[in-house]
Amino acid sequence: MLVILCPYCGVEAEETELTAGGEAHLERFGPSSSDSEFENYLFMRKNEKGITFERWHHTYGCGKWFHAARCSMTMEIFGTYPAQTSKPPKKLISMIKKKRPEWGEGK
Amino acid sequence: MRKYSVAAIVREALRYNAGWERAWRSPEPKKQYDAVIIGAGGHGLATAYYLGKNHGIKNVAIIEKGWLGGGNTGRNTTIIRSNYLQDSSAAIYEKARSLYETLSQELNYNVMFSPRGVMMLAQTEHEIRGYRRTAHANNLQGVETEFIDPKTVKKLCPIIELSGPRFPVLGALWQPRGGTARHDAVAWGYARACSDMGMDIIQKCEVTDILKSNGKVVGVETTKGVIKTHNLGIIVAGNSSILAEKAGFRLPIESVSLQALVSEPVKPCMDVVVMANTVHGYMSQSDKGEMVIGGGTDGFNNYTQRGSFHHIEETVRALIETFPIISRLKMLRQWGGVVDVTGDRSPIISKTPLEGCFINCGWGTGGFKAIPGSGWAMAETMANGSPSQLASAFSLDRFREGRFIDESVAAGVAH
Amino acid sequence: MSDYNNSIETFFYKGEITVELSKPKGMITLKGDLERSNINAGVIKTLELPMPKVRTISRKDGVQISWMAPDELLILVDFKKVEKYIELLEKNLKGEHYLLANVSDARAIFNLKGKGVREVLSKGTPVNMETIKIDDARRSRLGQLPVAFWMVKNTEVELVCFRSVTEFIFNWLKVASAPNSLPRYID
Amino acid sequence: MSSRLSTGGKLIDRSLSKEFMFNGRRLKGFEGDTLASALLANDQVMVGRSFKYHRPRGIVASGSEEPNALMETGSGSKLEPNQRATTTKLFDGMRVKSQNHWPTLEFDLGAINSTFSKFFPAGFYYKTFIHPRFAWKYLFEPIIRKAAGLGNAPKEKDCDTYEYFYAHVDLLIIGGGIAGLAAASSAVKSGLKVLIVEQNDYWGGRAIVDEINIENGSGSDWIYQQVKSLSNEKNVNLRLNMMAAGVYDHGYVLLHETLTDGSNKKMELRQRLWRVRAKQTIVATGAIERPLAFAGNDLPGVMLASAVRDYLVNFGVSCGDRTVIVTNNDDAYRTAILMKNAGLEVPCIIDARPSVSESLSKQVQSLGIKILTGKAVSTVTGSKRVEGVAICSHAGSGEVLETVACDCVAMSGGWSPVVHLWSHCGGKLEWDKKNYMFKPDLTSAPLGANGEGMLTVAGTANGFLISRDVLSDGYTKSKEIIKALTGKVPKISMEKAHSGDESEILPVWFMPQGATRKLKSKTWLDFQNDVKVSDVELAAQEGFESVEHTKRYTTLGMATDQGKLSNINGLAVLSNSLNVSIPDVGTTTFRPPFQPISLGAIAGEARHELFKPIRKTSIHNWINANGGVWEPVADWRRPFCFQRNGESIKEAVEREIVNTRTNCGILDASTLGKILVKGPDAARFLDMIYTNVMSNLKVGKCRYGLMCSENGFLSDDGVVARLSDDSYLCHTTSGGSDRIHAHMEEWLQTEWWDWKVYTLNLTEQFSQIAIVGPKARQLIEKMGVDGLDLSPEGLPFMGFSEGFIAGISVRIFRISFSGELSYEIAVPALKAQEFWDLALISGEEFEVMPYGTEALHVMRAEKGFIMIGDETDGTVIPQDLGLDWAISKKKEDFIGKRAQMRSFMKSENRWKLVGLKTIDPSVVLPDGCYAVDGESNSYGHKNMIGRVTSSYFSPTLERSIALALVENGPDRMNEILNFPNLDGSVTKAAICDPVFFDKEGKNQNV
Ligand SMILES: Cc1cc2nc3c(=O)[nH]c(=O)nc-3n(C[C@H](O)[C@H](O)[C@H](O)COP(=O)(O)OP(=O)(O)OC[C@H]3O[C@@H](n4cnc5c(N)ncnc54)[C@H](O)[C@@H]3O)c2cc1C
Ligand SMILES: NC(=O)c1ccc[n+]([C@@H]2O[C@H](COP(=O)([O-])OP(=O)(O)OC[C@H]3O[C@@H](n4cnc5c(N)ncnc54)[C@H](O)[C@@H]3O)[C@@H](O)[C@H]2O)c1
Ligand SMILES: Cc1cc2nc3c(=O)[nH]c(=O)nc-3n(C[C@H](O)[C@H](O)[C@H](O)COP(=O)(O)O)c2cc1C
Ligand SMILES: [Zn+2]
Repeated sequence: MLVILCPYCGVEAEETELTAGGEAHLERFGPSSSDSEFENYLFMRKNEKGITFERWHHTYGCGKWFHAARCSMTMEIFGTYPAQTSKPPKKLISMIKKKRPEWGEGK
Repeated sequence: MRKYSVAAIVREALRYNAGWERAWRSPEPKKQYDAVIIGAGGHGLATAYYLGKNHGIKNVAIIEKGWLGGGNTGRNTTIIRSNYLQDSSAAIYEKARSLYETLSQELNYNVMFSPRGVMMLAQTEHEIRGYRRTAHANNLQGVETEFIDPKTVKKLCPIIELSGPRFPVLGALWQPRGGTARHDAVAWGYARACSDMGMDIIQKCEVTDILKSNGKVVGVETTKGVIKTHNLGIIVAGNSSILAEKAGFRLPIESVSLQALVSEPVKPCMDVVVMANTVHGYMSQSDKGEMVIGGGTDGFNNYTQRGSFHHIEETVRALIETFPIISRLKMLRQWGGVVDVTGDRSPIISKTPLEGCFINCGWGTGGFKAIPGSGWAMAETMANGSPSQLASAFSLDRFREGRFIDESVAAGVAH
Repeated sequence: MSDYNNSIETFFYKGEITVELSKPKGMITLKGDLERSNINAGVIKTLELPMPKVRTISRKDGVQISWMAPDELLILVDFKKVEKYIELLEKNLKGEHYLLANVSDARAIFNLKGKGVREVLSKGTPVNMETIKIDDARRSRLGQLPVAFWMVKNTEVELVCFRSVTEFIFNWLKVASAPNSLPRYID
Repeated sequence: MSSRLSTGGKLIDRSLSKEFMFNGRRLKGFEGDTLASALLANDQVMVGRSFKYHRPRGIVASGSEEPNALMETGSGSKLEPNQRATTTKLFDGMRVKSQNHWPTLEFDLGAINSTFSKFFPAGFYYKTFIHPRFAWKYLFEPIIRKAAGLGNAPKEKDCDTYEYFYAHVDLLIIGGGIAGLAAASSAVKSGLKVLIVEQNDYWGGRAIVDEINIENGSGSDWIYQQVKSLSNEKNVNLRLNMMAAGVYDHGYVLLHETLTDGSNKKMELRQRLWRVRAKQTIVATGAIERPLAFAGNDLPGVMLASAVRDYLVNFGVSCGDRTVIVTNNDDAYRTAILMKNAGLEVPCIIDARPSVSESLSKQVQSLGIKILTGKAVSTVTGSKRVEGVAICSHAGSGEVLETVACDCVAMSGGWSPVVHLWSHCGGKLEWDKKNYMFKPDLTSAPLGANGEGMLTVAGTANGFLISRDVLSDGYTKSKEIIKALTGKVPKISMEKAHSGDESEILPVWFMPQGATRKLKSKTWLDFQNDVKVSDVELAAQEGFESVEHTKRYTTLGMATDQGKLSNINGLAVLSNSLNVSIPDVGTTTFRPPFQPISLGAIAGEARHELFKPIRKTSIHNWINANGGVWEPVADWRRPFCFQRNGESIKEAVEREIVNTRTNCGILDASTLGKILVKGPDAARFLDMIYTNVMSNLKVGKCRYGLMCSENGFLSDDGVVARLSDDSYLCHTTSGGSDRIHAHMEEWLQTEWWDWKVYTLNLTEQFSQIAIVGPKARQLIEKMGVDGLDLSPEGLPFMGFSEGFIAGISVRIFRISFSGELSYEIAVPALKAQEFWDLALISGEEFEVMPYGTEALHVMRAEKGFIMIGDETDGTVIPQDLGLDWAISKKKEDFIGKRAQMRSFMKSENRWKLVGLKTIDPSVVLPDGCYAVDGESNSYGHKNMIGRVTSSYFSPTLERSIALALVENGPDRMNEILNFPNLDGSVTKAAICDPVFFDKEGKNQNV
C-alpha cells in the first residue's frame, strides 16, 4: 500500500488515490517508424527488478500525471517529478546513485 | 521408481513407513546436458517431462533457484478450464485440460484433478452476449461448454445470490469438466517422473547468466557453476524479463503481483468453481475446506510476492455480494505471486533471437491450467527447434505483426 | 411538474453529524495557468477575492474560490449569477488561454455539520482529517467515489460529488454517521 | 477434573454470573470469562475433534495461539464457525457447539480415521485414490472433503455491519504488555501522535499473571498507573480489543477492532477495520510458549504451562486436580508453585535438563513437589483425556520408569517471540543461540517509503525473556524511534523491573531424545491438522527437504492457528532429520492476518446498496416509476425498455420501435459522454485523437468521429461539435466518458504537454434528451422555441444551435442514431426533468413515447450503425467495419495510425462487417454464433469464417436482421453462410449490405 508524493499538489497520496501508468520516458514512434521500433515502443518493457522510473496519475486528486523512481524490490520511493520531461532530473539520478552505488543507470 | 498404491501404503504403514524412497533425487549438476530448463515450476517440469517422454531427450537438467514448485505454481488458485475464445487458446488449454484428466494415472501420483465444473457468471447483457459467443466458439472447437440460466446456476451452486442489488446473475458459461487440481502435487508428480527418467532437478541454484557464442546459446552460469548446453528453455514466469535480458533480448512483459487468500476451512458448501468477472472475484472450495479466493493485480511492477491490500478488499466485497453467507467466515492467510503479463495477456512459447534458446512465459494470471499442454508444446518446440503446431500462434513476433491473441474481448478474465 | 425530479430531491439525515444536501450553488470550473499574472489578476478582479493558496479556499459573502489543481479552480457563486460571472470572467481573461464552464448542474454539495465530521469522513477517505484546517480543501475519494471537500468551520465541512451519485454518497454518509458508530479517536 | 476455584481470578467478576449452552448442556460462567475459561470451569476438557483423524481435542492455550478449541457460536444470521474459545468473550445466553464430529463430540464416527491413522501418514493421498480414475470425483473426493473442513458455513446472510477507519499516527505501538506500555510512556512528552493497541480487553499482557516487581510495587499496580496516566495524555490514544492483523508496505498497518461480543440479537456494527498509516511502529507483541512433543501430547488435558497459570490467576480456574509439569526451562516452575499454592496437587516436575539451579529446586521441593531431572514423558495415558504420564529418561528411547496418575499435564518447551508482524513486510529473523528461538534481526527491518526501517520490536517479542530486560527494551526502543522522528532524545525516567536470572533452557524438540518410530507416530506437532513428528520425518525422508515442501506435504502450520505452536518444533524436527542447523532450515513465510479476520470486516461498509455506486441521470426516478426495465451500462442504469401492464419485454421493445418510426420517441441519452476541448491547439489535438480530420470542421457543425488506441483498435466513437474556433464538444459512448477523458488528458500531459489545450468532462452538466421520429420537429415546436430555427435549412442534418425550448436554455444537435428525424437536446441537468415532463405533455398529440436501449439498438442495427462493444471487442479496427471513410488518408499521424500499418492489420483476410438475412426471416440468429465453411483448421477445430455481432428481430422490416464480421465479407455478397447452433442444427443466412433500412437517408434528411 504505497504512499507517493504528488509533485503538483504536494499531497502524500495513497495508492488508492492514484493510478499506475507503467514505464516512464517511453519515446513515441509514429507512422514513419520501423516495425521493430514501433514494437519496442508499444510493448517491450524494461520491467526492472530494482529501480524503475514509472508513471503515476493522481486520479482521485489533482488529475495530473507524474513520474516516480521506485525500487520494485523494496518499494522505496526515491523521488517524484512532473511528467513533462523526457528524462529524470539529474538531482534525482545522483541521489539514487549515492544510495545505490551498484545501480547501473538507463540500461 | 517405487509404484504408489494402496498395497504399498499398507505395507509401509506396518513398518512405520521406513521404506519410502525419495520422490526425487537432489543431485549435484553435471557439466553438460542435452537440454537445460531454467525454472522448476509446473511449466518447466512439464516441459522436461515431455522432452523425455515424447522426444526421448532425457539428459536434462532443471535448474531452480528456490524450491521446486515454489513460484506461481505453488501459490495459485488452481482453476482449470479451457473455455477460451480464440482458436489458438482453446487448442492449448483444452489439450492441457484433457491431459489433466489422466495425469494422476500417467504420473502414478494423485494430482487430485477435480472436474467439478467451472461457471463464469454473466451479470450484464453484454456479458451474456460475450459468453454466448464463447459457447458457440467452444462448440466448434470441441470444448464442452454451455450457457446456463440462473435457475441452473442456483442448482449447481446454491450459495449464490441470484438477485444481488447491483448485478443480478443472468446466467453463466458452464464448463462441466473444468475444475481444480492440487497445485503442489502437479509440480511434485512431474518432478518425481522427471527424476525417475534420470533428469537432474537442481534446487537452490540460481541461473545468474546465459552464456552465448556466435549468437548461439552454449550454457548457463549458475550459483553452482557453469552448466553447458545447446538447448535452453527459459521458463521462469515472473522473472522472465531478467533472464531475457541476460540472453540479450527484451520481452513484452511486465511483472506484477497477483494476490490470493484462503478462508478458514469449513465443511463442503460449494461444489463448483465460480468466477464473477463483472464484480471481479472468483472462488472455489478446496478439498480441505478453505474457500480459495483470487484477488487482483497491482498496476505497477512488483517483485515482492506481496501486494496491496485494497485488492483483497475489492475481491472480498465482490464475493460477499455474490455469496452472502461467507461474510462471517474468516480470512486465514493472504499471499501474492509475481506474474508475467504480456501485451495481449496471452502467453509466449517461442524461439528467441538467441539460437538454441527458447522461452515459455507470459502465462500471467492463468497458467496453472495450462501446465500439461504448455509443457507438451514447449517440449516439442525445443526438441524440433521450431514451434510446434500448438505453440505457433504464441510466438514472440506476433507483437510486431499485430497478430494478437486477445482473450479479454469476450468479457473474460484470464485465471 | 412531476414528483420525480431527483435533482432537487431533499436529502437530510441527523445522526452523529447532520448531513444535508445543499441548495444548488453556482459552480464554475476555470482551467488555466494559475501562475500567469493575467489569469491571476482576472480572477481576483472578477471575484474580489485573493487567489487561494495550494489546497485551500478563499471566500467571502457567498463567493468562494477553491484550489483544485495547479491549473484548475472551482468558483462558487450564487446559482442565479453563474452566467453573469462567466461573462465577467471571460471579459477579464480576454486574450488568455483558459477554459471556463458552468458545472453547477454537474455536482452536488453536501453540508456536514457536527463534532464528529472528521471521524465520519475518516471512514472513507485516506486523507489525514486531523490535519485539515479551516479553509483547507482536498480532492480525494470517499469510499469508492471521487469527492472534494473543504472545512468551513471546525465542525463543518462542505463536500462536493458528482450529481449522478448524490444518492449513493448520501447513503454512504448516512451509514457512516449512524448513532454511536464513531470510534471517538479524533477529538 | 478441571474446575472453578472458590477464590481468585483477576479478570472475572464473580458477582455477575452468566449462563451459556455448550452442545445443549447448560453451563455457568462469570463476567470476564472467555469461553475457554468457562468451559474449563465446568470440567469440559474435551472441546473438539482434530481435522484429519477426528481425535479428541482439549484446550491447550489461553490466547490466539489456541489450535483446538474452535467452536460454532451464534445462529442464523449470526452463526459463526471456528470461533476460538480462548479469545471469545462469554456472554449470558451464549450458545456454543463443538465441531467436526458426527453424531456427537464424545462419540464420533469420523474417529475411525484415528484407528487407521497409521495408514494415513503425511501425503498418503498423493499415493493413492489413483485408480479407478472416475472414482476420484464421485467417491474419494467427496469422502475426503466431508471428513475435513472443521465447522459448518453459515446458511444465512450476515445481518451485522462493518466499517473502515483511517488513522494517521507518528508512532504505533502494538501490544499492551509492559514493553508496549513503557514504549508509550516514553513518547508522552515527545509531542508525537501515538496509538497503542492491545488485542485483549485488558492491559498488561503476561505481567498480570506472572506478578513481577517494578520499582517498589507490583507489576499490576505499575500497569494500572501507566494506563491511567497515559489516558490523560492528549497525544496518546489507547485502544483495547484491537488486533494488529497485518503490516504492509509504506507503514500501512491493518488493525482489527472488535466492537461487540455477539450477545445482541439485532443488527449491529460488529467490527471496524483500521487502516493506520504509521511513520514508525513498535511491535511489542510478547512471546508464545512452545509445547513439547511427546507421545500422547494431544490428549485433552495436556496444556501449555503458561496457559494453566493463566486460567488459575486470571479466571480462578484449575485445569486439573493433579497436574504434572513437563519442561525444559525454569518458567514452568511458576505454574507448579502457583498450583501448589492454590491447594492443588503437583505430583512432580519432569525436567529434561540434567540439573536445576539450587535456589529453584529448594523453593519447589520445600512445597513438596518432586523434581525429576533428566526425565521425559514416554507417553501420556488415557483415551479421551489425560489419566497419567509414563515417565522415562530423556536420554533413552522411551522405556517407562514409572507411571504417575494425573488429570492435567502442563508442558513448556520455552518461548518463541511473536515475530509475525515484524516478518509480514520483509523483516528478517535470526536464531538466538542462547534461548533457542527465532527473534527479529534488527539490522534487517522492513523498509518504509524512504528506504529506512519502518518497524522495530521491543520486549519479549524482541527476544528478551526477563522482565528487567523487557521493560528497559520497551523504553530504549521507543527512545530510539522518538529520536529518529523528532531529532530529540526524550528525557524520561526509565523505571526498572526486578527479576532474578533464570537458568538456561535445554533445547528439546521432542522427547525422549531417542524416541522410537512408534512413539514418534503418536507425538503431535500440529494438533489441529494432525501432523506428527513421524510425518515431518517422513517428508524429509522422501526428499521434501525445503521447509516449504515439508509444510505443504504434511500441512504443518497450515491450520487456523497458522502453526503458532507447532512451527518451531516442526522446523527443529526437520533440521534434526536433515542433519542441518535450525537457522539453515529457516522458517516458512509469515503472512497476514496475524489472527483470522472476518471477510465481512474486510469488505467494510461496501455492501448491499453501498456495494458499488450506481450513477443516476436526472430522469432516473421518473423512469423507475414508469415501467423502466433496468440494465446496467457502465456505472449507470439505463432502461432496456418501458414495460406496460400485460406486455412482454419483446412486445414493449417492438412497440417503442414502431412508434418511434411512425410517430415520435423520446430517449434519455444523458449518459453519453460530453467532453469540452478548448484552446488554440484544440483542433490539432483532436486531429491526433480522432482518426478523421476535426480541424476542418466548421463552427456550428457536427461530425461523427472514431477513436483508436495506440495499438490501432477502435476504442470509442461519437459526434464532435465545433462550438467555436477554439472549442469542441466531443461526445463519447456511455461507458466511454471517463475513459476517453482520461485518455485525452494522458496524451496531453505526457506527450504533447506544450500544446495549449484544456479539457473538461461535462457529462453530468447536461442531460441529453433525444426526440426522435417523423413528428419530432412538430413536438419541439409545440414546446415553444426561442432563438432557434428548426427548419431543415435553419438546422440541417449534422448541425447544431443554441437557444431556448419551453424557456429552458438548450443546445440542440441534429444527429440521428435511428435513421429518423432526430434532435438531441442538451439541457442543464437540473432542468432535465422539467424538460422531459414538458416534452411528454406537448408530445401527447404526437403520440410521443419514451423508448429504451433495446429499441435504440435495434433501430441503429436496422441502419447498419455500429455499436462500440457489439461490433467492436478490442480486436477490431475501423477498416474492418467499413469505416475507412472516417480514417483520414491525409493526416500524417493520429493515435493508432502506425499500429494499423502492421502486416496483420493490412491482411487481406480480415473479418469485415456485413449484414445478414436469415433464409427463414422469422429465425433470429443467436447472439455470438459463428459461420463455418465445412473445413477443419490446423487445430482440428471446425473452421470459422465469421461471427454475428448483433442480431435482432426488426419490427420495421418484419424480419430478422444481423450484423456480422465475415472473412472477406464485403466481397461475398449474397453468399449463403452456415451458422451451426448449439443444438446441432444449422441456421442459414445470406450476406447482404449492413444497411437494412432507408439506405438513402430519406427519413433523417427531412
Ligand atoms: C495468486 C495467483 C493465482 C493464480 N490463479 C490461477 C488459476 O486459478 N488458474 C490458473 O490456471 N493459473 C493461475 N495463476 C497463474 C499460474 O500460477 C501461473 O501461470 C503458473 O503457475 C506459472 O507456472 P510457471 O511454471 O511458468 O512459473 P513458476 O511456477 O513461477 O515457476 C518459475 C520458476 O522459475 C524459478 N526461477 C526464476 N528465476 C530463476 C533463475 N534465475 N534461476 C533458476 N530458477 C529461476 C522460480 O523460482 C520458479 O520456481 C495464478 C497465479 C497467482 C500468483
Ligand atoms: N521468563 C520467560 O520465560 C518469559 C517468557 C515470556 C514472557 N515473559 C514475561 O512476560 C512479559 C512480557 O512483556 P511484553 O510486553 O514483552 O509481552 P506481553 O506478552 O506481556 O505483551 C504483549 C501483548 O501484546 C498483545 N498482542 C500480541 N499480538 C498482538 C497483535 N497482533 N495485536 C495487538 N496486540 C497484540 C498481547 O495480547 C499481549 O497483551 C515480561 O514480564 C516477561 O518477563 C517471561
Ligand atoms: C489452493 C491453495 C490453498 C491453500 N490453503 C492453505 C491453507 O489451508 N492454509 C494455509 O495456511 N495456507 C494455505 N495456502 C497458502 C500457502 O500457505 C502459501 O501462503 C502460498 O502457497 C504462498 O506461499 P508463501 O506464503 O509461502 O509465499 C493455500 C494456497 C493455495 C494456493
Ligand atoms: Zn496531485
